[in-house]
Amino acid sequence: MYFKTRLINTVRVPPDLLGCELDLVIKDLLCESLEGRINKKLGMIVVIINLVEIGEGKILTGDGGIYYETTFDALVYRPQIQELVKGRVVEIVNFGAFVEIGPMDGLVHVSQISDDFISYDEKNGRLVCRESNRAISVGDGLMARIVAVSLNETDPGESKIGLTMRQPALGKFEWIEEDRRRAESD
Amino acid sequence: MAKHDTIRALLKRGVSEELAEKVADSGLTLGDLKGLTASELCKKISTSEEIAAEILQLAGSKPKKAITSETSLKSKIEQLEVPRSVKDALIKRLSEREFTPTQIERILRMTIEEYERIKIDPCEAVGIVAAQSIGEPGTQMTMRTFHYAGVAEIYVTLGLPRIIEIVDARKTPSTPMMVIKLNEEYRNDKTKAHALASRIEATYPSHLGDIVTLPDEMLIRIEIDESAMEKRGLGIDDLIEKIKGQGKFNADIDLDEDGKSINIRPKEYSYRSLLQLRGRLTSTNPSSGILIAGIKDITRVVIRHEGDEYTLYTEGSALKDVIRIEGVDGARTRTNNINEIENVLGIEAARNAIINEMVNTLGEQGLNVDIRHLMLVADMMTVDGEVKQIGRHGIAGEKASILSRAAFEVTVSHLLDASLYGYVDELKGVTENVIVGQPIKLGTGDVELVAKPYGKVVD
Amino acid sequence: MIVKKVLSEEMLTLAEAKAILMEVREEREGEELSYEKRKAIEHAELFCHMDAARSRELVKELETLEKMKPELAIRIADILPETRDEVRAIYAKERFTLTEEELDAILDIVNRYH
Amino acid sequence: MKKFTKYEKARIIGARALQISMGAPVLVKTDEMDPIEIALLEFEKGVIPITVRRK
Repeated sequence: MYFKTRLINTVRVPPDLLGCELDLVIKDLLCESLEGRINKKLGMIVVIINLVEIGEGKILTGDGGIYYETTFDALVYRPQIQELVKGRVVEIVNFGAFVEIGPMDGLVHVSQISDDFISYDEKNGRLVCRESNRAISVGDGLMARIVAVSLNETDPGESKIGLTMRQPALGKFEWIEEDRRRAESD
Repeated sequence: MAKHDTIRALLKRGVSEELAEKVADSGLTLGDLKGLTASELCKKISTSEEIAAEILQLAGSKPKKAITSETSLKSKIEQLEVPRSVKDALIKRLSEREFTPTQIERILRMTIEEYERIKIDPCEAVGIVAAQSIGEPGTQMTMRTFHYAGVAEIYVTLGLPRIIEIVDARKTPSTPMMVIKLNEEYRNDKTKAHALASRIEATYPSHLGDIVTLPDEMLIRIEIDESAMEKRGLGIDDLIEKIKGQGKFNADIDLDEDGKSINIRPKEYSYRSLLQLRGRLTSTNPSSGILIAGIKDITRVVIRHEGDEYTLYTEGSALKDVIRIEGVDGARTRTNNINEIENVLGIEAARNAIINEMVNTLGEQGLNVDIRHLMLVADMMTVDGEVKQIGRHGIAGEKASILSRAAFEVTVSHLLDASLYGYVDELKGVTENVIVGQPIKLGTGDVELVAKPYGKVVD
Repeated sequence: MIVKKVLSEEMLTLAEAKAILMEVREEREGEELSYEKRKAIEHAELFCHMDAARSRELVKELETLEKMKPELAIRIADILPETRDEVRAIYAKERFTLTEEELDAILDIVNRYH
Repeated sequence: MKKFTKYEKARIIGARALQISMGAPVLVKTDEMDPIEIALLEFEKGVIPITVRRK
């Protein structure tokens, strides 16, 4: 889920940037230092929206830079357990499918795709259900629920989000559509 | 004093120095001149009539230069933000010669500027500077004690031990002494001074005669020394009464037949009590001896004739009692026992006493330490209203910071307590910041810089 | 904590987030966007077809229902459920269950915003 | 120009010299090379973008 958060952070403006427009410099520095970064409580800082207030520039002994305490708004994405999300498959591997659920990717483990047995069709890069012959491949849209979240602050790429589709109303949109049509016909 | 004012007033009105003096000597003031005629004046100060007329004419006129009147000048000086001493100097100097208002204005402005320039900047490390300024001369000090300002018999601790004594705020100095000034009545009268001295100096039986023990007759006889009694203005009956009153011996005391000695026979027939009695009679220490006259703690009084008055110097100090004695000028009497000064005259007096004692002690050794260092020490010792020791039981021990107290002394126990009770150190002082490796809050360390918006390039 | 202090936060619908992302993309078309931002924009474009204001209206209206929480209203606005199952899936974690009528009430509101 | 204590002057000129030495744009026309000299010049001109906050 996306949040708009108001944050405070101290920004160090290096001396060589002192001449230029202060708030532009600070915004760039903030973007550089925070965007893409992850924090366990906050989630992932996707983008710095705007600066709200820049405090007094403090100068410390032995450091040429100037420290500004700035208040700013940021767009933050925070995956929450049990959250229902829509996503698109970006990669199929033998142990499951990687699904893009916003700025981050989640993994639907092969055991969580559907109830019957799944096999990995390497040639066409698909995962196929044995009985229902339903398949899932890159680009498919689907609905899933987040069952596990482990954010890694040091390396955002390492963050792991577990998804499942083995619950009612979850799965590929087509599957959902088919089940609905079949339910109406009975 | 009045003559001086008249001369000055006349000078200001342009009367010549010599004439002004003549007028003043004749006892005339500016006011009288205004009422006199030239002829009367010339007779009084025996000058020609014209000169007298001229003086009168000048006396009547307003002073030549449009000098700001005395009062407004004083009030202007008073408003200045400078110490008292500077103000007094200004008033004195500015009234000596005439100045035009603009000159005065410039003088005052320059004084202020100079004062601001000289003033110590905030964040100056005055503590360490004062410590060095007192400590270093300390190493130059000779350790011996010697006469006090020329008074032959009085020995008083001087030099470094005295400084340490003052700073340690000891209850009684190792050599307490007093300088007792006398009031008008007693000041120039030798005999009265002596009488007063005897009333102050603690006298014991041994001073008034020799004490003879006669074991076979089981009694102790005091053979009175007439002149000693005479000098102290004491009668034999006073002596007997005092021995009875003070001593409280269970012995019968009576006058010998020849009326010149006193026999004391202990009731209990034992040598031990005889010996004990003898001990009490002969002792001169304040606690056990029998005080006949004078004040308990004043062991010796020396009378000196200084300048135009007699002054008493004493070994031992009892400010509270001495001041009460009739004939003593309490205002000018001093003691070197700072603790007594604190109790009797209050903390501000104690503060001044500390300063003066240190100034004198250092001065005597020819060492010149700026008084502001000593004032800082005195202030620190007396700031809380009572005289506190500088060391770890006093000021150093009171500092809130745990680290600096631990670094100062008994490190382990301080740290142990701190961890036990979970004390917090806000790292305000110097020592703790050094320990944690941060810039100390002194000098450039206490400056908080703030960035201003960037300006344009100038020529 | 990579940030000194969090003053406040407010939940956004996907549409509102998309609006912000678009704005930022225009602002910064000079430099090339970083990986996460590009993914976020693509994902938002793919799954969100409503503009921010309407989505906020929908949330407001949903919040009038009882048994509704702000968080749930926003999820519903993001997912735009069409069947009762989907609504029930959204409420899966909640303690209380919804009756048929309540489910339909939600679906009606959502349909009006399709 | 506000009156500074000698400590404030030292810190201001020092901090400014450090900034100049780390590439901060100079606010006074001079061909002086030594950062401290430049900082001193700027101080005389009163253009140093640093001031003091007194408690």
